[in-house]
Amino acid sequence: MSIFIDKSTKVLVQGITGKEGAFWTKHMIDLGTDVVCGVTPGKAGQHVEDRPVYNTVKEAIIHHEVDASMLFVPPRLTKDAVFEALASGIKKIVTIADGIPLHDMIRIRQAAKDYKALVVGGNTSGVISPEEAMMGSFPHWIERVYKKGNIGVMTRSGSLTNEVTAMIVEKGYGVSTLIGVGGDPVPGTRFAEMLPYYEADEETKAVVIIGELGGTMEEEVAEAINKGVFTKPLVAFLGGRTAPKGQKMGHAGAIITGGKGSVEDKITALTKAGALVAKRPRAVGELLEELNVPK
Amino acid sequence: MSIFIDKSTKVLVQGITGKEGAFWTKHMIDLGTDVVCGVTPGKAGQHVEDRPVYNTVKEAIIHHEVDASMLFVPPRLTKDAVFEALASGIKKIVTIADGIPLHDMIRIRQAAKDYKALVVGGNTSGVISPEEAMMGSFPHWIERVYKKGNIGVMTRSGSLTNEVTAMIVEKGYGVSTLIGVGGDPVPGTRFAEMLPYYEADEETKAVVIIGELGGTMEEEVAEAINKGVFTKPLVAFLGGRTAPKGQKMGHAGAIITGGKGSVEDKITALTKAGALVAKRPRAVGELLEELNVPK
Amino acid sequence: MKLYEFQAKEVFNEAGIPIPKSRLIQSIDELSIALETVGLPCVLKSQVLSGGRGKRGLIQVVKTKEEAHQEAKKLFTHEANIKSLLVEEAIDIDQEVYISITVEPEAAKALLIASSEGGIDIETLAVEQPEKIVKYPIDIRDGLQNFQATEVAYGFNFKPDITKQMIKILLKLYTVFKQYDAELVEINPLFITKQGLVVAGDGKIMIDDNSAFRQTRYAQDLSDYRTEAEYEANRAGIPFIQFDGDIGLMCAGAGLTTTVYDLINYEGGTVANYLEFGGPNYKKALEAMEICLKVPSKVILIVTFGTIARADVMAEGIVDAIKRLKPDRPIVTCIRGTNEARAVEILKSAGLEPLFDTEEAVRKAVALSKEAK
Amino acid sequence: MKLYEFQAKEVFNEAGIPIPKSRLIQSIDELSIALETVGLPCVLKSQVLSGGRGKRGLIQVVKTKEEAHQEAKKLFTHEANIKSLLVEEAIDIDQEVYISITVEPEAAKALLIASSEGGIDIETLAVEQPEKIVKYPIDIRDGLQNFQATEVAYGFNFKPDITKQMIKILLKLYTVFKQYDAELVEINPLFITKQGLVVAGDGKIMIDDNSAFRQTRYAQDLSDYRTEAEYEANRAGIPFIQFDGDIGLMCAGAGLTTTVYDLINYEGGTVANYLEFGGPNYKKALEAMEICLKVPSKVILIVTFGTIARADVMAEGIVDAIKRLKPDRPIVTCIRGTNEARAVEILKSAGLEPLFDTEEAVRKAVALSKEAK
Repeated sequence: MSIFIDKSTKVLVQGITGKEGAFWTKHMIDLGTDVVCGVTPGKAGQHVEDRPVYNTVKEAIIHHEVDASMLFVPPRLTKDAVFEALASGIKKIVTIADGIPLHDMIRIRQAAKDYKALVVGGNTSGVISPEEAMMGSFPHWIERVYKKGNIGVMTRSGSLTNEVTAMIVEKGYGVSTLIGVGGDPVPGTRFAEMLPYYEADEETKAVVIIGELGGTMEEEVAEAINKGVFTKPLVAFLGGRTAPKGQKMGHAGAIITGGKGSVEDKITALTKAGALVAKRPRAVGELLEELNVPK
Repeated sequence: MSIFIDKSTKVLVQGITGKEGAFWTKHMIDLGTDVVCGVTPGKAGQHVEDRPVYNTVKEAIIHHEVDASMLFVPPRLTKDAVFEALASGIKKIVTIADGIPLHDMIRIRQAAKDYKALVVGGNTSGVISPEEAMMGSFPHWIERVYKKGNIGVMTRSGSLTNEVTAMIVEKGYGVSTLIGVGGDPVPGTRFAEMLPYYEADEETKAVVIIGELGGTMEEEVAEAINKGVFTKPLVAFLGGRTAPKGQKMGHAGAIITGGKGSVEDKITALTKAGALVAKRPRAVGELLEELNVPK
Repeated sequence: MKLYEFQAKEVFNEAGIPIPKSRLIQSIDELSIALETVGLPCVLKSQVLSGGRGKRGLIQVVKTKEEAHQEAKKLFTHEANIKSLLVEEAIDIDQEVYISITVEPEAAKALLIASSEGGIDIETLAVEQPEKIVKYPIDIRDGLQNFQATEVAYGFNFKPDITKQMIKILLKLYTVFKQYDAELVEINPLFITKQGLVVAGDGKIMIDDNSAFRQTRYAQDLSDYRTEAEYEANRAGIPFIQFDGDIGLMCAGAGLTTTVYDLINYEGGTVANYLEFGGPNYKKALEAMEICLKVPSKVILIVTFGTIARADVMAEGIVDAIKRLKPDRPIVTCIRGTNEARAVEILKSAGLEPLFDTEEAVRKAVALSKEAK
Repeated sequence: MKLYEFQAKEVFNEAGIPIPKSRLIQSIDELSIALETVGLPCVLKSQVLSGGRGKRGLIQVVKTKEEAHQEAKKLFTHEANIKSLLVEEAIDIDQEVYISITVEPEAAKALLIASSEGGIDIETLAVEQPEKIVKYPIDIRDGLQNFQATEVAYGFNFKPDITKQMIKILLKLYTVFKQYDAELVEINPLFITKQGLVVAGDGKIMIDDNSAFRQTRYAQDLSDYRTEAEYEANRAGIPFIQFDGDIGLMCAGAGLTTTVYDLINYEGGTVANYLEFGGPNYKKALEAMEICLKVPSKVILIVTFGTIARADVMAEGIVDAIKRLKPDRPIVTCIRGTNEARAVEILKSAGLEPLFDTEEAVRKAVALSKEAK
């Protein structure tokens, strides 16, 4: 099983006729994703992988039932494309765009809240439920990473996700749904917001989060565990334990977190909440075994 | 009885230390209004009519329970003052400012909807429940207009309200609550939105609306009657039956209303819905009698 | 405040909305240079604020220099008091589109209105085939968004190239709406030329008067007032409209004034002018009466029911004005409201007969106006 | 992108936020004129992007011309590579306040942060007395509203006149935040002078790099790079940081790089540089290795796990770079991901021993770096 997307999720692709859009649409379909149609203004009447293309989302949803929208849209146009999907009532949106302006992302996340929708991204590979469906640009053909199973994975990173997930798979586990929330300072969806879905998903037996220095997403996860929102085993991997400290965000960053936000603080918060924190990527798989998570 | 305000409504006055604010605050209190405090930035610690003054609404509501806010604030600052009241959770706001910018009024009305609040005004004398309470700048001392009774009055006009209400009082009736929605193209609250309150108020036996050329507020009242939202007797007075037609709003105005919006169209809509339309101010009182509205 | 066509087009041009090649002229002497810039055939468009210019003959297509001079001369001497002409290139029109942005008070949004069948018959279309007109509400916090303009533009089923121009024009029209605190921005017709270009054929911008303090670029233009009285009233900040009846009206409040106007008509009388003598003007009795006396009326009727505009202050002003101006016609007063007992005393002491009932006052004024004939 | 103090103050000044009288000088020759403008005593403030200038002695208060020349000379020859000094009037400080606006990612709002106890100890205050710091969320659709700035300003309990200045500064600071697509705008300290004026003592503006396309006024300033390698990397658009360890890192992705950095430390090794060899840079093997070779490292470790950044393309690039640049130190590769089988062939055919396990690769690199000592 999986969350967010599975074989039955009807996906619309915004920017389907572009080079990237067309390439990954093929791969999404190859993996089993039910891509029902696409949108590119001015290209109505064309087809991509036999899926009809419309000028606008509004037009597309007249002809198709749509559950989710996948955006292959440049960063500068992403806000507009997200707003278009939201205005059409679409509640699951994934954007892989790398370089979305910060203030645009604030509006995107704010609008997502208003519409009670989930916008995953940007600066991510998207969401994949191996052997079920994929929204994004995951190389599902890399077998030692994208193997179906019962571990939910959430990540802020790109390559590191492959590294860590490979270690999970090496131990004989697989992935239920992998969600890349993305590496931007303001991701559309945050770790803690997805935990209730993993909690409710019967097939997910444990969740792995791959975090980073900075921000408070890992602390929010610890809080969700403390509040009993998430009760399954959780293993975290956090890079940056030995990284030299930069003072990128002036005093404000330090003030917001009350001097916290370092990897050590994240580890403390997670450990206190009962989660396990892996020191090396390899240890993630080992800890899952120690927790007796079934394979 | 009355709606919107009565003796028990706790009123905060924004702009209480100004000339107009102080003058009308005295009159509101004289009429029985429970003015609990006031706000003028920089004047905290002062008193007006023995009521304490605070710098901000936020500060005021720490010390006082507040049900409603009365604004004596210049038109250019009205949007900010309304937003301040809304942000503090105040759900009834009256502004008498004449000259609020149109685009500001759109935002004010939009925000009022978001907060599920009522903003009455601008360009009005406000709201009065004779012998109970008053928010605004009504000369309650004019006995042949501001007499307590069982007729609800809603109006878009100023002097015409006195003219029409005097005719109601002349026939032995009085007013339960008089609401001046104001003469601006975008009033914060519209006739039809207040009808459910008059409908629910046991003491209000009939409602009189004093309308004008233009807009669709009178048609909305007819629709509310058609839908059964309002079932009590309703008498309308509309000025401008013989007025020369101006084409102020270009084609757009005519397009929006589908070529309607004239006084004749309003009369037709109201009459069809079962309301009575008075030709002269005097006829308003006469029609109430004809409808056997008790005095 | 309404802008002239040439001002609206100036604003459009700055915002990036294509307009035809044109030149504004204030006299016949400037016509030749204008024709050189614009070319022939061209259109002479009278710059007046009132509508229906085409039907009133105030827009002329000319093919030759001679014709241009002939028609321009006619227009500059037209009774409509035309101060300037916009000399504009003649466009090869393929289609006329309608677009405007205004305010939707109930929803508290801006409203984009568009139809692929624009031109002078748009209002008939609105009544007979309303489904051909798109009404698109816009949240003013975010403004008109690209995808929304895209939805509207593709709805027309134009060729892709026209659609792309249309999207840009819609977005720019919204920026004008916002930037100028507009009540209305309207392009009708918006031309699609035979060459495949989209160009604003006309332009209407109405700026919210309440925003005048932050919209200072175009001050109210006074050249369009028809009479000296209207001009004087505007200078004094007093709302004033002149008609051609017998009773000069000094009233307080638009609603009451309109009602008195109705009552005069019901009683068989006619109105000479409307003048706003209330609200902020209630202390301007002298200026108000001075303006009223410039209008050829047979009687002056004063009706007020003031609250902040105190009855006694108004009565005093009236009495003072009568003393100074010594009006040549009868005056009927019906002044009520705050301190009205005091007002009665003041008026009586000046030899006037104050009335209290609006209908009675109207009847008296109508009777006096007929006696005077 | 971070602006220099003098740039931030330029922006503040244009926005209407008061700044001290000051003059920017690029050499000692300009000092005399600057002193004439600014007066004495004054402050010499080194314009560098790194923080803690006060503690590092990069800010000097001077009382006489002689002292000014002496200290300016010292600063211009300081190892911190100072290109310019801001000569600024000395302020009679009564109080130091902290204000900033940044982003609150969870709530998706802007966040106004303010404290009446500003200055260099603000971070300590944040930990020890967080209640003394106000955090005020702002909806970016409406921006910071007047009443909100008023609430914050009155919260400080300053005198009314100071409060009024504070309100204006807060509102203007928000306009800067918005106009410059800022990640952060910060004034610390904001001085309240003994004369009762509120003046920005310092200024920090960080512009969102993703908004660079619409924030073109201040291009990335290159004068602040410490080494030639950093400068070259920036020119090539390759993220690069230089340290003083032994292992040169070419990695893909910030997360993986940070992890490899950790693993090297766990294994007792040290890092010579970090270089981003992934994402959009995965075809830039030649430039990447050229930069790495400029850094005095003992071994180069390449770790990738690419998806769109194809393993075979990266491997080809590496092999080509080795052929051309003939590196003087050993290279360890651990290149995985899309088409990794093909990558292995390519690397092997060039005589390299491709590894597949990150930890193994790290251990090998650390061992090689120690052997080389």
